[in-house]
Amino acid sequence: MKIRVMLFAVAKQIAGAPEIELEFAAGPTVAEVRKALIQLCPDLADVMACCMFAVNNEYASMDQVISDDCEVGLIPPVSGG
Amino acid sequence: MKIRVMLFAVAKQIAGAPEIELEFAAGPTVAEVRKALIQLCPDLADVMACCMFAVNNEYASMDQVISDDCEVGLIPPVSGG
Amino acid sequence: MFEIVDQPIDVPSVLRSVAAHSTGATVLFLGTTRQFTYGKETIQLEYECYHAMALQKMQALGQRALEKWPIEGCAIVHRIGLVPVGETSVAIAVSTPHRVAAFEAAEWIIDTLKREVPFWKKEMYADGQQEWIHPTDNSPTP
Amino acid sequence: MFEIVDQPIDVPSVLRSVAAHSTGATVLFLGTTRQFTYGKETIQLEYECYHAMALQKMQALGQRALEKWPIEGCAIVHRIGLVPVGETSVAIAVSTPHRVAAFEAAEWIIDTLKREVPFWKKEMYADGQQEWIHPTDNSPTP
Repeated sequence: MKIRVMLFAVAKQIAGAPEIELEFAAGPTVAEVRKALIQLCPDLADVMACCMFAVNNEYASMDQVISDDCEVGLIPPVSGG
Repeated sequence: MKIRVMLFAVAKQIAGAPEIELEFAAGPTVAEVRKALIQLCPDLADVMACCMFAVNNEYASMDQVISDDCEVGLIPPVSGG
Repeated sequence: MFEIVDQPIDVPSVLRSVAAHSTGATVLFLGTTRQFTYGKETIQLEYECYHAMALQKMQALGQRALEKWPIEGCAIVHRIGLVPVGETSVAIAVSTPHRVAAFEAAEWIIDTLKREVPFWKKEMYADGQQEWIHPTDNSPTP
Repeated sequence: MFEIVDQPIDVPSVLRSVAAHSTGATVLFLGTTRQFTYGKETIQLEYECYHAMALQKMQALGQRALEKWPIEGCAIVHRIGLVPVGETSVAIAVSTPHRVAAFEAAEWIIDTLKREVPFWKKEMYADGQQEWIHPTDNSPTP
């Protein structure tokens, strides 16, 4: 199954793309998505040390399992306001 | 010397006038003005229990001496805002 | 901007008066005539003031706030006369580089204004009763 | 009113959206682009957001505030795109019967928005440098 991860701000800038598509044999956990992202784009490793993940618009824990209809976002530390 | 005391809100309503003129032999203290006001208008006694006096736009202590160029105001508890 | 007005307060102009390029945060407080207070219905309020003293005290409040917080802009505007339900009787605006000071200063100014500055309000109730408000304890007011 | 806009925020309409006859107090917070931060000169900020999540989190903030305080009206509007010095990036308005709750709620909403809602700002400095801001500690921000 394919999981697309949306990227923002400095993560988007580093990756050079607004999203990255990852391929998994079965529904991965957030931790597995994280690991796959770093393998595909090692330059993201530094910033990902302080990133959160969002699944379907909610902050997700590392052990949450992602299905193929989930929207996944990589959330760098926010700075709105 | 004449001292005019400006009245506001419920004090003005009770006295039926926006100011009261008082006559003193010499420059009175605020306490003496207070006493003279109550003698002239006994209906003010109740509300004056919680009134302040202002002399030249500043809250005044009871022993402050008033000269004839002073502006004197009787200040009921304020309720602006 | 320190003003006593007898017409509706022009809130956008109050905000413009505290705008500055050094400002990162602006806090505006509006006091408005509330329809119900402890179950009694108000039609309108009537405010009066000791004009010269009130204006001097408003300016002094601005000055005291400046000594407590790094304020870029400060405005206090109070309306007198009749203020119907839903309309604004007082507007306080404070702008600062960072937001904590703007919240603290705006709240301190309205708290202190309500304790010290000679304005008075008369409640004009729906049942025809009228009453000058002279708080004698620290009862909460809006 | 919970909105993400790419044009200047219409502050009077934000205030109108929280007006109510039951309201005695309204607190408005405006976050604006500050020219100098720790000595560096900013020309403008560029904001981006995770739109669907940000809007949902803004609405959730309004709901959480309603559970904490007796709020009559609540509005959160955030601007994205370029925001020049002196212009407003975020407007938060809260109206309540009494003022203490309005100050507390408005400050809680901006504090929580800055910690939790997915907006990001890029500083565009006068010296040509550009930098995404990703606070990793509790450093003060406006």
